[in-house]
Amino acid sequence: MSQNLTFTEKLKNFFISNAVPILFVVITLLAVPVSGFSATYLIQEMITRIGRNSFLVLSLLLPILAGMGLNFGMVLGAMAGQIGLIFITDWSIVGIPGLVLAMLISTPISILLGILCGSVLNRAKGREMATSYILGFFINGVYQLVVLYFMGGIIPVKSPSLVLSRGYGIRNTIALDGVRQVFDNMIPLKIGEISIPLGTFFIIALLCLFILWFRKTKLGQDMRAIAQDMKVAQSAGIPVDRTRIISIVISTVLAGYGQIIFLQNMGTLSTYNSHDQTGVFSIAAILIGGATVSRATIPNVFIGVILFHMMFVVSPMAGKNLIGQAMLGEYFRQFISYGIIAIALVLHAWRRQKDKEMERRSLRGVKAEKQPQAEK
Amino acid sequence: MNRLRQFINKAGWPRVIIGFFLLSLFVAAPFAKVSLAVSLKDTLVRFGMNGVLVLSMVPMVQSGCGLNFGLPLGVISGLLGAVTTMEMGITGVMGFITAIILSCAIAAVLGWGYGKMLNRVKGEEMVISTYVGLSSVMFMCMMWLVLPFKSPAMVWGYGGSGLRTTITLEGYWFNIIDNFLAIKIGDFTFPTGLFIFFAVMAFLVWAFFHTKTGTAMTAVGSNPDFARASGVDVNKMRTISVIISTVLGAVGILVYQQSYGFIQLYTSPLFMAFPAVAAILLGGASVHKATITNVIVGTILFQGILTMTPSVINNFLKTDLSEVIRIIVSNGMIVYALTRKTTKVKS
Amino acid sequence: MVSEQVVLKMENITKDYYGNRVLENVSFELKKGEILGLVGENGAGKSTLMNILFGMSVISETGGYQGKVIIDGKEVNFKNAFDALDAGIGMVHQEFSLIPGFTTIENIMLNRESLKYNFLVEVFGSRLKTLDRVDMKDRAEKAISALGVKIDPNMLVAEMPVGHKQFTEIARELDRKNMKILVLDEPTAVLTESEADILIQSLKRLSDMGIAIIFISHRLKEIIDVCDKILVLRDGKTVMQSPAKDTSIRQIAQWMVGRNIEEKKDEVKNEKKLGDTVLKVENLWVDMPGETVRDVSFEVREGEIFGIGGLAGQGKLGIPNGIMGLYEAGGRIEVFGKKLEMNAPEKALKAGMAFVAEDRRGVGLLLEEPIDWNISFTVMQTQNKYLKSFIGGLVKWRDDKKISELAKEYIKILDIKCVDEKQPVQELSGGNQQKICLAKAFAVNPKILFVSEPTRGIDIGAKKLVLDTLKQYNQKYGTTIIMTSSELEELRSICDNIAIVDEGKVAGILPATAATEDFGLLMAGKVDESKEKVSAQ
Amino acid sequence: MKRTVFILILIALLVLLGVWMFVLGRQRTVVMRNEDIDRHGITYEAAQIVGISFDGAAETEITYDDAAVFYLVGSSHKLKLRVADEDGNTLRVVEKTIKLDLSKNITVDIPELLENKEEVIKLTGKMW
Repeated sequence: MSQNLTFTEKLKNFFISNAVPILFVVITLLAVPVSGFSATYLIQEMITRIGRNSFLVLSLLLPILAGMGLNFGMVLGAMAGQIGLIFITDWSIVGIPGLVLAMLISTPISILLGILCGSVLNRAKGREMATSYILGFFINGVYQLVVLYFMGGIIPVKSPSLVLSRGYGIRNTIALDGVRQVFDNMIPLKIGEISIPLGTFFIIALLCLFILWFRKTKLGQDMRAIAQDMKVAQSAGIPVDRTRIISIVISTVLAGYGQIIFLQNMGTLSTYNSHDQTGVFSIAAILIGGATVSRATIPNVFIGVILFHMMFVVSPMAGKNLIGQAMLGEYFRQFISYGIIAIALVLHAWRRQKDKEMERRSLRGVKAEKQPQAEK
Repeated sequence: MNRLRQFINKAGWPRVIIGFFLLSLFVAAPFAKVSLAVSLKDTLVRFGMNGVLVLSMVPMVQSGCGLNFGLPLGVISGLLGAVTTMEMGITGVMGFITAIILSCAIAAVLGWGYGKMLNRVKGEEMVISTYVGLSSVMFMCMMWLVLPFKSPAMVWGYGGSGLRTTITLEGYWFNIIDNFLAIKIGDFTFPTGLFIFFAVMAFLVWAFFHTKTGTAMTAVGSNPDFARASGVDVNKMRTISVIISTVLGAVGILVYQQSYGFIQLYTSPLFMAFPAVAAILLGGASVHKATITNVIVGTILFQGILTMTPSVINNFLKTDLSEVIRIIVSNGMIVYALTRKTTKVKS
Repeated sequence: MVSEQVVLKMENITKDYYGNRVLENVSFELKKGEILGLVGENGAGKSTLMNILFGMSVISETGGYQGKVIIDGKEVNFKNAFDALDAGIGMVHQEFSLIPGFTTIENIMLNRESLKYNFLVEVFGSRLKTLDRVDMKDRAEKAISALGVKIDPNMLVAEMPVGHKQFTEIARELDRKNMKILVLDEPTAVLTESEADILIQSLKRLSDMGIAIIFISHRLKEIIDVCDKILVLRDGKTVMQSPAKDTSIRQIAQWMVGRNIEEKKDEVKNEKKLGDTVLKVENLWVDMPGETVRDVSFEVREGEIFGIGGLAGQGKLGIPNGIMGLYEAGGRIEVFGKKLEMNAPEKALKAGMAFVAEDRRGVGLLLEEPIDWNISFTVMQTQNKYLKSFIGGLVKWRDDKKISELAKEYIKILDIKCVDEKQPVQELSGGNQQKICLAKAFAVNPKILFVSEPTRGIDIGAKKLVLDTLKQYNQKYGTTIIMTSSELEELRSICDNIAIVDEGKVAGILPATAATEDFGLLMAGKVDESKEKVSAQ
Repeated sequence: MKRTVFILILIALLVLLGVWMFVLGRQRTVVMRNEDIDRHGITYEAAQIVGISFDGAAETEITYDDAAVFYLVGSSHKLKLRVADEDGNTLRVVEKTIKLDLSKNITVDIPELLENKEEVIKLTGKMW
């Protein structure tokens, strides 16, 4: 931060702050040749995965902007999105109208869950990430109670393809044929044999514009202030708690839409665990992109998605070819995603402590020159 | 009347609510054609199985490191110890003892490294310990496949490389402690060995907190600045508490397995952390203060619910709600505890 | 130039805090463009007066105030700081309220950014307006130029020198529309000489622009240079109000500190035989937030009661905390002739020193633990006392019986009012808690005892008992006591010599019997004139 | 106050959008049955072979006592029925405009439909 860093220090700083993405680029470069995938296959895979995941990962930007760290509670939004999809499949609303209706249904649910999550996080200031992580599990319990026991019975869901044979509760895998890849094929484009889902990219571009515009609004500015120093923001008259709740609500609603886009690309909904997966993978992706708990930009999102999913695709094959155990690759993939989050969090916490000490030293300012010449 | 209110304030609302809920389950058991004796035995056995795991939470909470979501690290050391002992083919009581010794050694080393790391990230211990736990479990999954284990009882049938997901303890130290001095009354067997073992471990932890280091550790937990001003090395205390928690975690999993009958490898350690954290919070512990009574009360209540809900509720509502209730109760407890206003843990 | 129009008038303001009188009919007038210097010791009532002006909630919560506050001829009663801000009164606090990661412009405009309208606002609320950065830039530059200083508007505050941060805060207040009165609380405390001069120049420019200024500072030289009129407060009463040109620094110091001369000297200080040097401190620096110590050297003789005085925030509290290793410190300390390893509380305790911290609840006590724990903890940890050891010392077991005996003993000696020695400390009164901190220190039976603000926040009766106990321990056991306090009278009544600390340095060391205004001068940052170092006999 | 009015308007608009999406995207499952059927006294004979094509899509041929399922989105559709004997030569071709309501499962008896003189035929069925 301070100007008088020598070149080597600047280099060192660069490596420390981007340790995670660099480490990742190295791993992927090693794994790609070993996995034996063709270039076109990988490029096609990356493009589809960018279309599928970036909306979800982008939804993580707002809570970081407001200083609430990684929103492990995005799982709440994912659940709301899935409930929306369950209803439109039951009513068999297909095509783009079906997806739009699913999003409309998920919005009020997300807003409610967002407000709940926001107010809980306000009561656990300083421990936001741990609390949102466990709140995700808690709401998951409620979600299972609603989807596995109420739907079909109390909540009218009729289509036999959805409801379990016992008459209530939703099956754990649902085919979303009516809406499969509807956004992706909205504006089909094929270059060589690589098809690019322009429709989804258009929606993602819209969200990026919204985020860029949002940062320029007063609300965005308030959030940035709160992230830096809650006390100063409060004394300047900014409603801190309300602003934090708004940032969580927006993030949850966006996560809901992101999950709908993710599932329309996948084509099938695994009712009881796809939302957990998206939570972990999105957070791992944004961290790999170089984001930290207190600072994240749109490039972090896209770099992160590409790097994470490249590793995700490549590692099982690499594991298989290297040690002949496909399962190894599977575990390797999980190990990398959790390991990355752990390393990124540790690095960040460690750097924050170091910055605090640095700040203290700069505060000493006047004293520093006063250091007695020779310590006897 | 106010004596009742006093009791409620002292015990705290969550314990009272869940206590009544559990009581109602026990009362309703006979109507649901569930034999009281069997469910009581189940609760007690499960108490013995999980008691030490919940006990392992106490040192870290007392020293201010917060709830130990990194329990899987302790569990891994336990698994490693057990599997290596089985590889060496030592069976029976000797096998169990060697497993404990090996696991404690591994746990001490892992705990030391884990403690050093936690000291660098004061204030964010919980999130980081969760992900350290997760990534180390995944790392071990790879190791189970790669490590050169040969004993037929453990290795996959065909290829012969990599360990099975669940390995039976038959012929090794299955129910070593459970059957020790077990008392049979009708169809109700009382697992005395389990209780003695738990009592010994609880006594050791209670005793530790009476020693000089134990007292210092409690002080570090409730007010780190006070401890530092009195010449206590805060970081050393925190590291010791992490080592003890990890070692207790390792012993805890060994106790759990010998009663359960199988060693569960691969991702099973992940599901150990939350029940233990929820149980100690249910027992009334806060994020920086936990006592042995919290452990005992919490484990009985929590395991009681786990055993009673499937049998009683299923008969009534004809649906298996127990899994959902477990998730809601355990995670609800943790969120409740995390939102309590506690003194800001200053580094 | 000062116009005749009276901008602010406060008429016989009186205020009580829980029974003791803090302000007693203080009145003053402030004309447009006039600079008023407000001077007084800690606790003289300056901040309470300003809290009343700003309508801070702490005033209404503690029973409101008597008297009138009149602005532009109309009586006002502000319910909160935002009303005061709207009425055109701005305040710059001592510790900055700035957002480190924001630029100068963003900080000046904090929560008052100029915004551009868009249709979404109709539905989603006005906070969706976008920032008009162009307009913000020139508003900020207008405010900065009013101060007559050069600050780079796009620089991050975190990377700014301290002086620029101060100007950014002031610029923020200036940006308010109908800015009439500006209050500055110890603005020059963190500034270097040159930065302070620039600030004074810019204050003069503001007064020419017709803004009335209340300038609170303990640096009397600056007060004389800048202010048109000076108001001196002592113990809540107006001691003197006069134009700056008719008085001198010595005069103000006398008003500020001097009690009426005939204050009784009850018992004559018996000539104590002081032993040789017990503690030698050279070029001590301590990085304690808010109490930074820059370069302090002093010596303390055995059996002496050595006082450390000075205004709040000047670093006096940093000295004991630094020596005991609670905050990072450097320099050279010799205890009984041996060099003390610094930044290690355990080494300081082992060298025979003990410390009763000023922050009782934060550092001094384990609030949730019982009394006997609190008292015995330090001695148990450092000297392994009250421990039964088994298996050849491998296991050191806490001897609860001995611990409660120790606690009972001190409860009797210090007459601590409590149910029993097992009662958690948080249930006790301030005075009793302070006694427990003392007991904890005495239990270590230290040769050198540091005591910080021993009588802060406790009732009169307990104050006397605490001071008497300290004196008694000094006479009976010859414990050397080093007492830090912001109450000069208390120090003069008990200490042999008193060092006054100003801006992290020792302004001077005087015997307790020295004249009050000499102390006043030392406190007022007049280091050069009365530098004569009075060494104890 | 002005803002709450706007918010209510926005919510109303969103609800309307939802309804519109529902109508626009509703997929009806239409079962075309080709069996003998008697309806209040009159029996209709099922043809040997019937070629069914909605909105000009490729024809689906079903035989006697057979049925075919079609998934139609939208409320009005062009239906072309080609009736043929068992060796496939066309006896007659009937074109109708079908109007579907919002019901999800609709069953159609082809013989009865053939005899219906109406140019535009409204069909209904079960909502779930």
